[in-house]
Amino acid sequence: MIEDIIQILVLIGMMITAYLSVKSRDLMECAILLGVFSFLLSLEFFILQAPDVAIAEAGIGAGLTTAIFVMAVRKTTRWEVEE
Amino acid sequence: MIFNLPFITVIIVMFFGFYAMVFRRNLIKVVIGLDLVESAVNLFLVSLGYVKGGVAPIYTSAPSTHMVLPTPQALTLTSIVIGVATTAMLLSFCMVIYKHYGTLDTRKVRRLEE
Amino acid sequence: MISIWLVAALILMICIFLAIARAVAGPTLADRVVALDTINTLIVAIMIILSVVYSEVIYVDIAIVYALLSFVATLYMAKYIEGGF
Amino acid sequence: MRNVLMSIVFLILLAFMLYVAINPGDFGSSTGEHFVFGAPKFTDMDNYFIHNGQNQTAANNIVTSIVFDYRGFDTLGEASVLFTAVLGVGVVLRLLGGGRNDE
Amino acid sequence: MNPWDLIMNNAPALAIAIPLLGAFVTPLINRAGRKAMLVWVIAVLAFTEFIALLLVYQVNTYGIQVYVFGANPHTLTVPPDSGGIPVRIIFTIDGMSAFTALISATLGLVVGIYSVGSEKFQTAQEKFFALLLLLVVGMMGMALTGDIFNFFVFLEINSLAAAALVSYHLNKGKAVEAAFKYAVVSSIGALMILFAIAILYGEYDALNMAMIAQRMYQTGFSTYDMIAMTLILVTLAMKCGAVPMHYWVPDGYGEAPGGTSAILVVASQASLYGLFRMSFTVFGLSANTSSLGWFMIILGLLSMFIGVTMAFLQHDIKRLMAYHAVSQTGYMLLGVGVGLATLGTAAFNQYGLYAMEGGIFHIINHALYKGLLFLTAGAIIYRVGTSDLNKMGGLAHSMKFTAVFFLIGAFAIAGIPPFNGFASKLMIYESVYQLNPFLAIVAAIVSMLTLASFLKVFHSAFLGPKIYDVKEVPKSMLFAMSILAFFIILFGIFPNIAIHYLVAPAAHALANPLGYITKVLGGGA
Amino acid sequence: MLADYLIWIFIIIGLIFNGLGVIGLLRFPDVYTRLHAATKATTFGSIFTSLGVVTLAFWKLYETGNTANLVLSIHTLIAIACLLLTNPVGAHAIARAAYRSGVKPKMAVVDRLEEVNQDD
Amino acid sequence: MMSKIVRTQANFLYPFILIFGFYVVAHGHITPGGGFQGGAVIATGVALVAVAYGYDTIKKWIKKTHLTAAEGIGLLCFIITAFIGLSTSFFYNFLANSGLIFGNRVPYGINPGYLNTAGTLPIMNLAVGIEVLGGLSVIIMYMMAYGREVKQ
Repeated sequence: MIEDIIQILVLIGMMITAYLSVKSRDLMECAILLGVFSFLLSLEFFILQAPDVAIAEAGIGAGLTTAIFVMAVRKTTRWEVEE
Repeated sequence: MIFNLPFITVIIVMFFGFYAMVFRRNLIKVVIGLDLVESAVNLFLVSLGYVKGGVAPIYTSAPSTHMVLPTPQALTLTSIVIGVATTAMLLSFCMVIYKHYGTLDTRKVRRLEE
Repeated sequence: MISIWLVAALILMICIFLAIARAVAGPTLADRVVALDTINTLIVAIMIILSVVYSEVIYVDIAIVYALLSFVATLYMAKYIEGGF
Repeated sequence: MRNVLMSIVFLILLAFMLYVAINPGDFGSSTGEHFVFGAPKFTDMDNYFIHNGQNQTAANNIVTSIVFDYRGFDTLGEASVLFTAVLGVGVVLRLLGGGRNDE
Repeated sequence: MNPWDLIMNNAPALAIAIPLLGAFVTPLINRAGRKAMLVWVIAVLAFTEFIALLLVYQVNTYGIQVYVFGANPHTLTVPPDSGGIPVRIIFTIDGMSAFTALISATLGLVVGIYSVGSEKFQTAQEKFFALLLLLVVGMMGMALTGDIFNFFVFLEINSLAAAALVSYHLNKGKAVEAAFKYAVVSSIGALMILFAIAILYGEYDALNMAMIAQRMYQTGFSTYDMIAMTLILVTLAMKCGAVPMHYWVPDGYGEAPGGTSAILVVASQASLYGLFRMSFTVFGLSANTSSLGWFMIILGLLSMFIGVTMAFLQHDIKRLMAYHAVSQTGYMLLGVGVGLATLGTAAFNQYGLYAMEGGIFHIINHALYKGLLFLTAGAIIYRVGTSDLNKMGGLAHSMKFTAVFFLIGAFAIAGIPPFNGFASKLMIYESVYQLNPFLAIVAAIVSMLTLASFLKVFHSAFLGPKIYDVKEVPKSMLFAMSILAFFIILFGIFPNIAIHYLVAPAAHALANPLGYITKVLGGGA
Repeated sequence: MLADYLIWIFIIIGLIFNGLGVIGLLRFPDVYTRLHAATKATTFGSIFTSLGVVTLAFWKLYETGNTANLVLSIHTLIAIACLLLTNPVGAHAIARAAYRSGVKPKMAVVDRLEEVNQDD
Repeated sequence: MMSKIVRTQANFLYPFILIFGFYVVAHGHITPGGGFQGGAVIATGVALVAVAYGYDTIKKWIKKTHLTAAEGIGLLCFIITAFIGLSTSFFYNFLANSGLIFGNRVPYGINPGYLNTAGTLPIMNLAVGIEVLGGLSVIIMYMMAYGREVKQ
């Protein structure tokens, strides 16, 4: 029962962060929210009994992809719509 | 109903991704949308293999056969690595495009190309 | 005995939601990064607790990987704020 | 105008897919209750892996034995996808700071 | 075990493994110098071509070949203790697979030879050639595999390698923008295919194409199959450049370096192969093949007509050829679509099979002459430095061989008799006319428009006063073009060679999904 | 039964600190105070919940002698060490970055760092 | 280059991440993890050092060519391991249950690491680990390097 509630909360958090990361105009905010999305996805994999995938998602999705996004935003522009 | 929530999440996240890819004009936003779609597909695969009350497919304690299905997890591993490869390549494209055009807006890029 | 762990995980999950609120609302970038950092810590705690719930020893490895790697993401964010690279 | 049209198409698709996700139909009818979803009418391939994976490949982790043994060729392909991406990044970023200055 | 037996037994695996090994070694071997790297790459491509020929020989001699990765022995598709299911990755090579693999390997070899000359002054050449090898791997893998997830992986290799190749000449960001578009389209398509694979997996717990087809036939065609089929077919139609989803084609082909556009044509034909394979083998038993066939026919008609109309508006030589590629893809879809629409009826033996043979023959013809045309376009750009038709002129004075090759290609694409385009187009007209005369009329009109368009190009690029004082292109490029020209004339004069050894086995293999399933699963179905 | 009480105490301490930290994150006025509340308190709280796990593992090891619990406790201790090592440094990096990027403390009256920098 | 605290911490943490990454790689067939995950962990360690010291310092220590070479060599090991089984079939696990090196059976249950098991799997894990380490690190390095000359 409580497990289900935890899982539901994780999923709702994923939906919220996905929506906000699409909606926001600040690409850094998008990157951060995408990071949060990735963390929650990793937790969801953990709950779904997939430890291999959870490690991969934690390492690649949460660590490296965020870093790559931050670097790409650094080398380009921070705001989605200029002027 | 409540056990379908992973699948509803998959659909909703996937459509957010599509929304970002189709309606947003920033190239990095497109990549973000792609990332979201890919995460949604990964979640779909993993939750497809979930067995209620099952344990991870690793023989640690007594030989239990009540395990979650292992194949989707293997496929998801492949898919995750492919996803990070694609993301890295697309972002490097973005960097080069910004270098040459000074903008990431797709419409402006197209206009500058003429 | 199991239920206390689950309740603890639930409460931590609610805490994560509050932190997400800060990550969304935060006026400056630094606020969001602080929220991200907090979420990392809380998720590590949840993972450790859940590995007790599932009574799978090896799941703690994920928490370790997580604690190590989310730090790197935080550092990249901080370096961005600082104006580095 | 185009945006409105696209939005409508999107919403219809979303509604359809949500309907499918909420009502799995015969997707899980036969063996039902202990699967969250899916409940493949067939589970024989996964059962084969679970029962024989440890004997045949001598690895405790069935996922690893699938990734590197039963479907090892996929892994080779995936590694070459990563290789391709690295080559692609190298090709694209080769002019500024990427190639000549360091090598 | 002597080496010859080893090669004979493991030919399907070697067809993938050798170019892959070559690609991995290429950046390392570049340390020993450019010459060594080039020799290595050409040797690997030649060996791949040899293996592809061997595969065609094996299929024609011994029937459908299977190769199971990691099994003992390598033909053991179904382990005895598994209860009749294939558990490992299986390569299944029938006529159509071998046909596509042969085209991929041939064009790979030709473009490899061509690029030795045309990319002489670029930096990071070892990356270019490694990517070329990987692209060949992707196409061969898509053609040979019998496993649906493996298909996805090779599709992904194909897309990423093609995108990286498109961006190779950075060209003030234009090429990179085209590559970005191509990569996004391919990735989203691949993700949709993965989604469809997940649905199919969730329903049938199988990843082998034959197994999925058999189980789908047993349990009936459900809504989920419908969703999966739509996703897969639409995506593959997008990847091969059929009309409603063709917007990436001109950018991608137009910005690709030198002769690489030629191999991109084959890359999209590998997607076309995937489209045929999925619709015939996987869904062909259960779904309504008639409506699927009409779907293909309509796509084909739209592609033919809109492609050739758009081509008239272009003044960039490569973009123009790219639109013609869209238009020619329509012929293949039309021919095979007629076959699919009549599959299982009496009309199939009457003219359906003939139409399919025409469509499949057109695949190889298109690869040859569109490859030749793109190579000549690359040669022009290599010497002149621009791709704008309005700025060209008088090139026939100095680049005589290129002009001749261009004429051969142009006549072939327009379907003038002594060249190979005529043979396949005639087959398509004759058979399609029996299904519906309107289709044949449209095809004939499109063919004439194509001729007009290419005459315009020839006039503006090669005729007229001498503007540029240029030399003929390097010998390696001429050699590559002459190979293709030779095959165009050969297949034009003796079409029976191609039809007997390549096309007819392919058409029969596609039309007989039960044979495929029986070979993999060993009886039953 | 001592272990049970100990676990309860650890968990409750951990939860209280985590909750307080998150509330501080929500309610405090500027970056530095939020950082102070969030990182310090949640690190402390997470360590305490993890200590509860360690206690449970040791207790089970003592009761059943199953070595799996030893592995659990060791790995949890490693995780605690990771948290202890990474979190303060992350907080330091964020604070420094925020200061350098020009975010001012909201209600501070003295800014010693600025004075020091001016002296240089 | 970040502050001294971060650099010291990176110095301290980097060997730890390295060891942990190799643990994940080497125990891939016993505990969760494997070549990809471990490689990603080690690559993140490289990213940590890179972000702590800045690109100008790090490029003297880690050459991109070395990382590319590591990637190629890892892939070569992987495909050669697959080639050795060719007399039976490509990717044949010729070592499993053979009693040779890596040829033992894993016993059930939690164990401190019976690494001498699972046939070619540990070799492939290691090869893929090296490959992923090289590939992801070199992506990070390329992206950090890009566009630096313009700013100065």
